[in-house]
Amino acid sequence: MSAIILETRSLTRTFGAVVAARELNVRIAQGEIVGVIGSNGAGKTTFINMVTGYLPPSSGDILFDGNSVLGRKPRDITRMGMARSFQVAQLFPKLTVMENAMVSLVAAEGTQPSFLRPLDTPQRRERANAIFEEFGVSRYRDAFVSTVPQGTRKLVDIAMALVSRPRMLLLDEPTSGVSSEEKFALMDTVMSVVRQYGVTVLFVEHDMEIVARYVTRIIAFYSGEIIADGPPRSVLGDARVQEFVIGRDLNVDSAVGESA
Amino acid sequence: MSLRKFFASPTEPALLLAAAVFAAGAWVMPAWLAFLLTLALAKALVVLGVVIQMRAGLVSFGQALFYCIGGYGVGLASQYLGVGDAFALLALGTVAATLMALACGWLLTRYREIFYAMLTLALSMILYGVLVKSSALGSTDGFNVSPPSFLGWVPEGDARKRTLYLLTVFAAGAVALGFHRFMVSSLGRVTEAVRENEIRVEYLGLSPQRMLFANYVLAACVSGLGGGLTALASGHIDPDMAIWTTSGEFVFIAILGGTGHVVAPFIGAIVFSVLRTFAIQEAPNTWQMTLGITLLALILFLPKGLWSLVDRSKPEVSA
Amino acid sequence: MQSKLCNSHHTFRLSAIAATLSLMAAVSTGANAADNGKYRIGVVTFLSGAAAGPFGVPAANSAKLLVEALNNGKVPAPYGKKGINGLEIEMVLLDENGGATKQTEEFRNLVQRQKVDAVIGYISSGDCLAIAPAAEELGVPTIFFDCGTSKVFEVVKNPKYLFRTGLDSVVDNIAAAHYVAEARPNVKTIASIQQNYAWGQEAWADFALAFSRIKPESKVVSEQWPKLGQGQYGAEISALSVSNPDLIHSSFWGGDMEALMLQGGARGLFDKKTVVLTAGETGMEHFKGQVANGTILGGRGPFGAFSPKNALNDWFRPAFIAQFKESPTYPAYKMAQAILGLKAAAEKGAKAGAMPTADQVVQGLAGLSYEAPSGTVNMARTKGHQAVQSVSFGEYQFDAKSGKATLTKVKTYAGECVMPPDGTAPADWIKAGFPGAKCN
Amino acid sequence: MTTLLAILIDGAIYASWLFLVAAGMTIIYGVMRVLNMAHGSFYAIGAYSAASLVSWYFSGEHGGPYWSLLILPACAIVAGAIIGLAIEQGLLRFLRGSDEILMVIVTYALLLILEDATKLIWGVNPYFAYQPYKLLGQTAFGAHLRFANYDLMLIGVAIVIGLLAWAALNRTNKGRLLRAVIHDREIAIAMGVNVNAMFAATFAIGAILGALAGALTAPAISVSPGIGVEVIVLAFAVIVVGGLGSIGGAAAGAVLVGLSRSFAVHIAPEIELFVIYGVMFLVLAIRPQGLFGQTLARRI
Repeated sequence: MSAIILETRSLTRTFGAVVAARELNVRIAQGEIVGVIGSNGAGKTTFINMVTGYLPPSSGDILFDGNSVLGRKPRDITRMGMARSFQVAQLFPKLTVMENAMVSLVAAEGTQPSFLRPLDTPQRRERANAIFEEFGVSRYRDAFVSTVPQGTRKLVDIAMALVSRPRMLLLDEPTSGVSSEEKFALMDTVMSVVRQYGVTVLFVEHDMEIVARYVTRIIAFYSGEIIADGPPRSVLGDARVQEFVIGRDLNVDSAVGESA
Repeated sequence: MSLRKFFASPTEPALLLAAAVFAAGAWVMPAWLAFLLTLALAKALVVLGVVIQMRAGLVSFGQALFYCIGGYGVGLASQYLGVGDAFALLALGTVAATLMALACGWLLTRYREIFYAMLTLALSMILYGVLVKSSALGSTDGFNVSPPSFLGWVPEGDARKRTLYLLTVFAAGAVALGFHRFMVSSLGRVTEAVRENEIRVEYLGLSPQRMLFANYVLAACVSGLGGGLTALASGHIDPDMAIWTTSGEFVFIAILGGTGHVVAPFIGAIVFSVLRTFAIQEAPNTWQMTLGITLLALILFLPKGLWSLVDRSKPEVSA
Repeated sequence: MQSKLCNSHHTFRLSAIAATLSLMAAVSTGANAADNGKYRIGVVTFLSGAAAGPFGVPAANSAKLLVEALNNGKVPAPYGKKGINGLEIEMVLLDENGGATKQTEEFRNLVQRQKVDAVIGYISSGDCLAIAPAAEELGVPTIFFDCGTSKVFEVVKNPKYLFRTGLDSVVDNIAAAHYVAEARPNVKTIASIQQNYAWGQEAWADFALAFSRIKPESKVVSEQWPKLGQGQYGAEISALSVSNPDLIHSSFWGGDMEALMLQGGARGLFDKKTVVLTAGETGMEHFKGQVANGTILGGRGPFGAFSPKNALNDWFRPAFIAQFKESPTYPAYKMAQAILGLKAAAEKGAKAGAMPTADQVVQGLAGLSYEAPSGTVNMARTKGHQAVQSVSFGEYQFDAKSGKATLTKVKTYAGECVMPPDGTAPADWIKAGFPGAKCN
Repeated sequence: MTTLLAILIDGAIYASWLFLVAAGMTIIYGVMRVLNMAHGSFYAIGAYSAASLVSWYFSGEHGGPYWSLLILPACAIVAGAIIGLAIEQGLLRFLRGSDEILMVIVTYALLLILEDATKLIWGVNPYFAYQPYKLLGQTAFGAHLRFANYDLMLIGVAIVIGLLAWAALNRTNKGRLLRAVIHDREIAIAMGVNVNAMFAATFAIGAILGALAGALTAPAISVSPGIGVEVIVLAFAVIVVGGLGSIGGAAAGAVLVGLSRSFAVHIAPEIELFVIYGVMFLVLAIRPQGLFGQTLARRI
């Protein structure tokens, strides 16, 4: 059992009367690829938002590498090595894909951006191109983000999160809004990259086939609580999960088999 | 080393050339035109400050604050500190504006959209009020700025005006070069990214507010320089420099020129000055209306400003 | 993307644009500056903004009337000669609105692009201060017809081309102090309400100083500083009422003044209190009995309702009323006397029928003493560049039956009585007790 | 003691005037997200039309003097409705959904145009409609302090208008629809709300309120060029302090600004000039969205 990279201790968040997260205790070890499942409003995104410092928890603690990140700003947590992607790709629509990448490269350099030296340098172009290769989006390099297809935006979004070579990556529904033809291709690309970088991944996903295929462990949320946590087979087999989360009888063996 | 190495982009030699053309004009163009251009170029520097904020998604309705501080910095320094040298005066004015920006930028850059516009407006109106109250500084009459010396040399009459014109052209050229580099620099592009999506910038590990703050200070700095040059050229300063309609005029010119390129505000300012002086001459009773209609026409038919006439090849930043 | 897309050729195209503009500007000058043998006068006054109604437009109308009449030789002696020195006058009218910086720019355009031979104008003191040095620099005869700041000839120490044919505001307020002291001998407490800008601040400073010098036992019970153009004076009126003074001094002008009188009147502010309005004359026609009888009005000189009876006035007043359906107020008179001064000077200097040069005009005007609808104007101060004239104050009387407003108990103070001698700062002169003042 | 009384009454009067001036602007912003600089021109146009009509009314035998009190609002409604509809349908309609700041600039252009337009129509000479102001007489508070009943009446008018606006938004079906439009334009359209009509009506009502403020002020002032520009920044300050787009906010802002100003006038006249901006700056520094403004929703 390798070192714990992310741990939450009885993490709780309430919005008025609504409890979006109740007493969440999660421990994720280095190198794990964890899927978080749960119906809408189960508290998955709230969990990610809290962990990345976007939402302050009502109570509880979050430890990244053993240090509490409570009260830190998202940018600090990012600099500590925890990056995230978004349910709706968060990009710079009026900039080109290349420029989007370069901005994230500048950010990843750790120093404050220079106000005289140009953003567009051969070195950054080179690195950006390499990344585009990895994610197979090279042909959109010079297109304005607002004009590229949904799937590509998702990829660019994730690529930008990975530019800083984080040690942990949180993916918020990577395949939402992506056609079912594209989604496996997309996940294959992403997963090959993260495996190659050796990034610990936690991703929220609706699509059980996706989850079952790529993860080593599943955490199931239901109305702000964790109702199951463990290897895909056992969690997907869990009766309450089947009832509350999946809502239909999924063929566990076939689903899990593919990923093994 | 070769020129190509020396210049970051082909725009730079072109800018130098344009500056040279303007400078050469000093000996051929009528005096009134030289004076008009002096004020226009000085104004363009302030507008440049508005423009870089627009590129970061913020519209300042109080840029006159720094225009005024720059002007009063120059005026007070020559009046009470006995500083006579144009360069020293401009430096003082610019520094004063920059210090002011450092003092209030941290607060202002927490705000966006209308709130930013309103707060900047409020700040400049507070300065206006203070100046109007201080009869020692001539209240609304302001006071005159005595003609400066240039590194010990004190030109007279036409020579003075020409020197001031050349100084302004020089300053404008230098600033244009610097800001052209800034606009394509890492920080310059990141401020655009902030306009596009603050959350993403934050999650890339950068502080949007810090970017905007740097941008704000830079804008204040150049606006202060513009104010200082105006004070030297017109030889007079008064609180109207800080009133909100003055800021409105700067925004007007920014829209007129567009935000697409460093030269856009310069085109905007020159066109505006020419347009206004002829509007006043041909229609002394309805020149405001003329300006208003022009502005509307621009927004409706030329939303990216005059610059889009020069450069139609890409969708452009809008306020 | 900037660096990628905006290559040098854009910049060339835009320098082209700039060049074209300059060209277009230059060309159009040709049109304007055509030397058509006419004597071109630039007239700059407020055509928009709050000062247009009370000052700018009456002055502009007066200028139109005078230029037209002069060109047709309709003006009585000694101004019977057509135009200026026989040359037709051409007037270039500009709006003074928009601030001093813009005005300096437009002044240069007037002189250098429109090639005017003389400039008459400027109501705002700020504009006067900004224009003064430019006028000397460009060497064009420039006459300030109205602006009231006492600093004009501090800015330009020994003027050559710069003149002012009107009085400054110090004079108004010293005269006002004298008048109040004489007409209301038992005034003890005074309050002030001024527009919060240079004009109001200076006016109150001068009046307070002068009055305390004349009546040391008087004391100030309230000072109100509403914003220029505020229009709503509820709170200020309450404050004044509560302080309950014997006298209220105000240098309010135009719409603000009329609004103040309306609101104060409706709230009985002026019952058993005297109000002195140093610029009140422009309101004569509008007050329509809204102002308590006995309110003390000034007209910044022997103008408007204070104007004397003489041949020129017998022509000017009816002609103005006939053309513009309202009586000429003081700005109209001041404009008229500026233009007549220019004419007199030009014809004194130049030989008949010839285009008067700038130097001939300024030599002619310096120290000149000439006739105007307001009586004799002596260019007697600051080396003959500042006019000396008497100042009058009087009490407002409204006759409900005839609906006519008149001025009673008019007192006139000669310039020698209320003007500090050359080289003395007004404040020092007042503090010293008006040394050398010759009052009748 | 008298001073305190004076401060309160002056504050109340000034506050109600501020509210009248700001109400239209905040309603238009609330519904259309247009911060309308031309509001000042509506004010001026209302004042001019009222002044010219009232002075005509009193110039001859046109009926009892008290009817003039009805002329004022009548002018405002007619003038405001015409100009409001003309501008909304003639121009703003084509700019729906544009950037808020862009709309500020558009209405700034409108302001420039309307300023000269009013000048072309009414000239630069002042207009007076003082008769209604005197009509209602005055009320004495203590020995020296007297108020014009007309001004006291303004307090009532402001309260009534405030309540009407509130009730219209919260107690009528049209109002509920309007709030739906404010809340989510797309859904409202989907629900079949005629947004075009809604916007036109809103802008007209806002314009009418602006004109009404001018018309009701006309009797107390000399109606002359520039009165419009004066009120713009005041109205801005009030609604920004109160919270953009909220009627209650405009009321609160008006009271806060009104009281602090009359306090300044009586206690420290020196600072009166910038007390308003001071208040605005402080409020925004402490509570950016204004007293009654809602914070923006989360974006992810």
